[in-house]
Amino acid sequence: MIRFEHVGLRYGVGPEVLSDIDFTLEPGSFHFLTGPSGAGKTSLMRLMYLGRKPTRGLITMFGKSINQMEREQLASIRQRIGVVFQEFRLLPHLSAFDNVALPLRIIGRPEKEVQNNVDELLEWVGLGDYKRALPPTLSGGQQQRVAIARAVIARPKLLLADEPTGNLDDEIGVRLMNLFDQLNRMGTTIVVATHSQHIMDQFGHPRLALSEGGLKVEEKKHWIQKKIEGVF
Amino acid sequence: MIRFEHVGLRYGVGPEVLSDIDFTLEPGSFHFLTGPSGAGKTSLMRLMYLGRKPTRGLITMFGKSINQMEREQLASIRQRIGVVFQEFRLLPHLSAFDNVALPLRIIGRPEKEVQNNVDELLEWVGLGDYKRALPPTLSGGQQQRVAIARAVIARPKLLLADEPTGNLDDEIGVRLMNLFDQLNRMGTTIVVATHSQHIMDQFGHPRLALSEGGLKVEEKKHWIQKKIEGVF
Amino acid sequence: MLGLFKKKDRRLGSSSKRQYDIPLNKNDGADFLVLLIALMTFLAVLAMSGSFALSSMTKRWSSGLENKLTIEIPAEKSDGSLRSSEQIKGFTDKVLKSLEGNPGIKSAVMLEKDDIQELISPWLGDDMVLDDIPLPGLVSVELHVSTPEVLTGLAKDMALINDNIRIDTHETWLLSLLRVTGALQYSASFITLIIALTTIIAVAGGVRARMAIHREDVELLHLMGASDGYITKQFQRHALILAIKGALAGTIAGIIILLIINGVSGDAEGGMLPDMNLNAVHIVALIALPGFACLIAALASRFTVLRVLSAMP
Amino acid sequence: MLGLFKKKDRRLGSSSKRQYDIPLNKNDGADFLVLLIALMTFLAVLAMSGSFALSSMTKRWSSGLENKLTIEIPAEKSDGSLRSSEQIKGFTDKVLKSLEGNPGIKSAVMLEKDDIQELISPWLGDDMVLDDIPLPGLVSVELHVSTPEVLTGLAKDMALINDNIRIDTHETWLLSLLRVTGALQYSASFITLIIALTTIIAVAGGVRARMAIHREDVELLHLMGASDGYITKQFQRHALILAIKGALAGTIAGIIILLIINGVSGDAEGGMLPDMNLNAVHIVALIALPGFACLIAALASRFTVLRVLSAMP
Ligand SMILES: Nc1ncnc2c1ncn2[C@@H]1O[C@H](COP(=O)(O)OP(=O)(O)OP(=O)(O)O)[C@@H](O)[C@H]1O
Ligand SMILES: Nc1ncnc2c1ncn2[C@@H]1O[C@H](COP(=O)(O)OP(=O)(O)OP(=O)(O)O)[C@@H](O)[C@H]1O
Ligand SMILES: [Mg+2]
Ligand SMILES: [Mg+2]
Repeated sequence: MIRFEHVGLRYGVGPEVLSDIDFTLEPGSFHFLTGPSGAGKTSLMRLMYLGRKPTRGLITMFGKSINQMEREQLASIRQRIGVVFQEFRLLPHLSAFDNVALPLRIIGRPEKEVQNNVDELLEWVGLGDYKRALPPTLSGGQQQRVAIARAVIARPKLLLADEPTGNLDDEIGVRLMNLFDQLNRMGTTIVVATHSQHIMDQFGHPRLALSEGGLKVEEKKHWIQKKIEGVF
Repeated sequence: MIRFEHVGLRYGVGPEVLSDIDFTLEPGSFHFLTGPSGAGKTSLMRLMYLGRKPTRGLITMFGKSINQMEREQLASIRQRIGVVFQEFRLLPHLSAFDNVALPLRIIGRPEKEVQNNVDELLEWVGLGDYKRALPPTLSGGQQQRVAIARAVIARPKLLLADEPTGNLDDEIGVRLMNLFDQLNRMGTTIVVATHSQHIMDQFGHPRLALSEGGLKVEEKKHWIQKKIEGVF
Repeated sequence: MLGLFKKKDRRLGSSSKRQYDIPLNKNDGADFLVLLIALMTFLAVLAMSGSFALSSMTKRWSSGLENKLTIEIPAEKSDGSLRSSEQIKGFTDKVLKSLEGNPGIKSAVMLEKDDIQELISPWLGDDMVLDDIPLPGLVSVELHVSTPEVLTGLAKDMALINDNIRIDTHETWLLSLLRVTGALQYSASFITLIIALTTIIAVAGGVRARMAIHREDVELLHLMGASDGYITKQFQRHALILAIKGALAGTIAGIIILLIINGVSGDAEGGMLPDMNLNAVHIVALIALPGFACLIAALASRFTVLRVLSAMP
Repeated sequence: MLGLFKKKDRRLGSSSKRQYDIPLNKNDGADFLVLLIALMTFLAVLAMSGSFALSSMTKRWSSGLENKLTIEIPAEKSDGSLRSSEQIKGFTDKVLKSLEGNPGIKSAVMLEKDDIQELISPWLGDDMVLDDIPLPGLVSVELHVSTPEVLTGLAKDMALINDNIRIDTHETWLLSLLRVTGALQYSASFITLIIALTTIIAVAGGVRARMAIHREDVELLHLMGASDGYITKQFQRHALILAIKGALAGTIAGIIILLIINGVSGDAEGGMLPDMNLNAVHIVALIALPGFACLIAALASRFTVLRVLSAMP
């Protein structure tokens, strides 16, 4: 699904934010991405959703190197990726409904299907009463739920969620993590960046741990081991 | 410090988001504000930092009803309130330094004092290397730390923090909560809105619990009681 | 052209360490506003000087060429028979008398034989003797101003004396020309006015648009306890700097174009600029124009910001 | 004025259920752009019709009044002595011959005694006998066009024959007037050009400024896999609607002003509009103008968006 080889990223003339990142995500996998604030989680996600090109190294997505892809091909890859941005990035002049409907409309689904799917999903995330509301009139948690709904509406092959429950209370946070789990079981590859030890502990997925520009993949067994060691 | 009497708030022609809010915060108190997403935490804060007038009821701040205040008086009250906004609201074209320095400059402190204080505080929140960075180039957690630094730099009499640790890892989150505690001990009245049960448990301050438009004040003893009941 | 002012602005900006909390000096759309003001000033300068030039052209034409006319009492009647010189003299006297009572007339002189001889000498030579030739009566008239009204009045008066009397204005068609330039001049002033109005609207609109971008920043400053004056000052100062840049650029460009036009119309006696340069009022007006644009910009920004602020509690 | 179009736009907008992902139809600055385009079109209409009016004025003047002149071989030499009629005839022939070879001359006719008699009859009466008077030689010349160059050339040719020969252009001062109107016309075209250029810059700037506001939205759509065409189309369509509004308003306003000016300059024979209205080329140009403004707006928006998009990976 995704393979990073010796990938490095720097912004402008600054230091390398990510260096020598090497990992492979199998289709249908579910990983947490963790690391202290400023470690580069969002930057790594940015590379994965093709929001930036790496300054060095090779990224292979959906079996093809992104350097060899045409502009149209990149667009069609992006259509298969759902992203929950850390800062939501909703279109402020579009209603919650239209925001969530956007991915379906971009890929040209019939309006009837759009209506049904979007209505259902908004109900499900608890925003049935806020379909016509504009994002600036929504609370932080409501906006975050719109952002999550928008990311999953088109059943993406790859879902990247950056701190998706930071503004949500535990109850609805767990509910949405369960939604991700469900999508994962239906074949979506998922990466969730999070600070919450609580959530990572509750859902025992393998972790990509970022620190000082480098990435360490901690498989499930590995960190359970660490946790047990910590407890005793 | 703050007294709400029968306060109600509605946005435009919508339903009442807050209704019949009654509470008093003593000077030097520290409260958590909690409630599910969309309960009205941010709205209540908005009333407290004078970002909106209530649609009904009486708000008394610093011993005076806000309805009877002149425009200049309102401005001087605002200068004594520090706010951490849920969505940060940094000025995107000002450096981290200038963002944090803003409250001091508004009240006209000498530039030398501004330099020293801001430098020190930015070091303290771990952003010593990012003084000249513009907010859009900072990570989510870094932005949140700038927002917190800006809220506390002028040693406000009242500090309102809306979800101030949502983008921070536990370590730095606890560190900042300790900063709030320290300010509180020096006399600042503090209200922190949060979803995090974890943080509320760790710092045992009384809670203002919002639900369905109403507010319930849960003093320390009360919720410890509840917790104990829950455990057994 | 706008680049010229960049360095200066930066110098202005560094006089105090920190000028703006609101990122107004960042270039998102500022150049656009400068260009707009420059354009308006430019057009206003052109329209204004066009109006001035037309005004002085009209004045010169009507004074130099137009205020003279000749009234002729023909030597023969309409039926073909000749008038005696006594008859002609009688009519001439009547004409002179009628002209004396007309306030629009500056002077009226009967042409004597010598004058007539001079008049026709190019064709007939100086040595001709006119004694035995029946001469028409000619009265040379000078007017204070030659407006269509004065001329129509004069024609009526003459018709009362004899409908055979002719008025020769030398350049009748010039009158209609003057009417055209009058209309042109009127239009030029009108256009200047329209440009001034649209400048107000456009600058206010431009400031408002920039304001909309920074609305959240303004609200934030307000929430932090910044006074209305603190916020307004920043916008006003910014708008003023932009306006000064634009107005200067526009005025300079306008003056350059005027000089070029003047060069093209060259040493034509009827050139536009020579007259304009001399008139102090016009120069003052042209200098006032960029100042006016700046004033508009500063006020527009001030009131836009104040209106936005007044909506905040 | 702009309000007129609001309702129509809303109707356009509802033809399909959802027009824009990017909130372009929200009014943050759109009115401003409309006003700008309206203003530009308005000024362009005025400048263009001014240019047209000047052009036809110049044409009429130079054709009607200017193309005729008289060449005079005086009856007396510069020292005062008289020329014999044979001498005068000789010079006249030389002048005619020289004129025949000049391509700028349409016709040249020697005035015979009868013609001269007619010329001076108003002063001397019809019955005068000119036989024993030394008459000057007069050649009436018609030019194809009377430009300063033709006239200077002619003066040189005449000086070669005899420096006593005079050229009488009837209205010498009209020549310099023509030079002025020529310069004015030149300026009007020049101003039209400048307005067109600044329209391009201003509209592109305006679109770019709006683009800057929506940059993040554009990036978001791009990140969601929207094709460049999908995004560009929205901006282009939006810019086009704004431009159509603005251009129509500007053209209509311009035409109204022209009609008013025409009304003021009224029934003056030298009025501006009557000539303009008749010329099909001019009408086409005036109609093309708003179309041109719309084209500029659409293209400016298209290329601005494409340039922003091309910077995204
Ligand atoms: N656009 C940018 N330009 C320059 N530097 C940037 C940019 N975006 C991020 N950075 C820098 O790169 C580093 C990593 O940022 P990133 O946002 O990836 O961190 P993060 O792991 O997501 O942190 P957080 O948990 O706080 O969101 C930070 O030091 C940040 O300042
Ligand atoms: N500007 C506004 N206009 C209209 N409605 C608003 C506005 N701001 C908030 N609301 C509504 O008021 C209700 C309370 O919002 P508020 O932001 O106060 O919730 P909150 O408790 O802060 O939620 P969260 O934990 O998700 O941040 C929500 O239903 C929201 O849609
Ligand atoms: Mg991040
Ligand atoms: Mg909130």
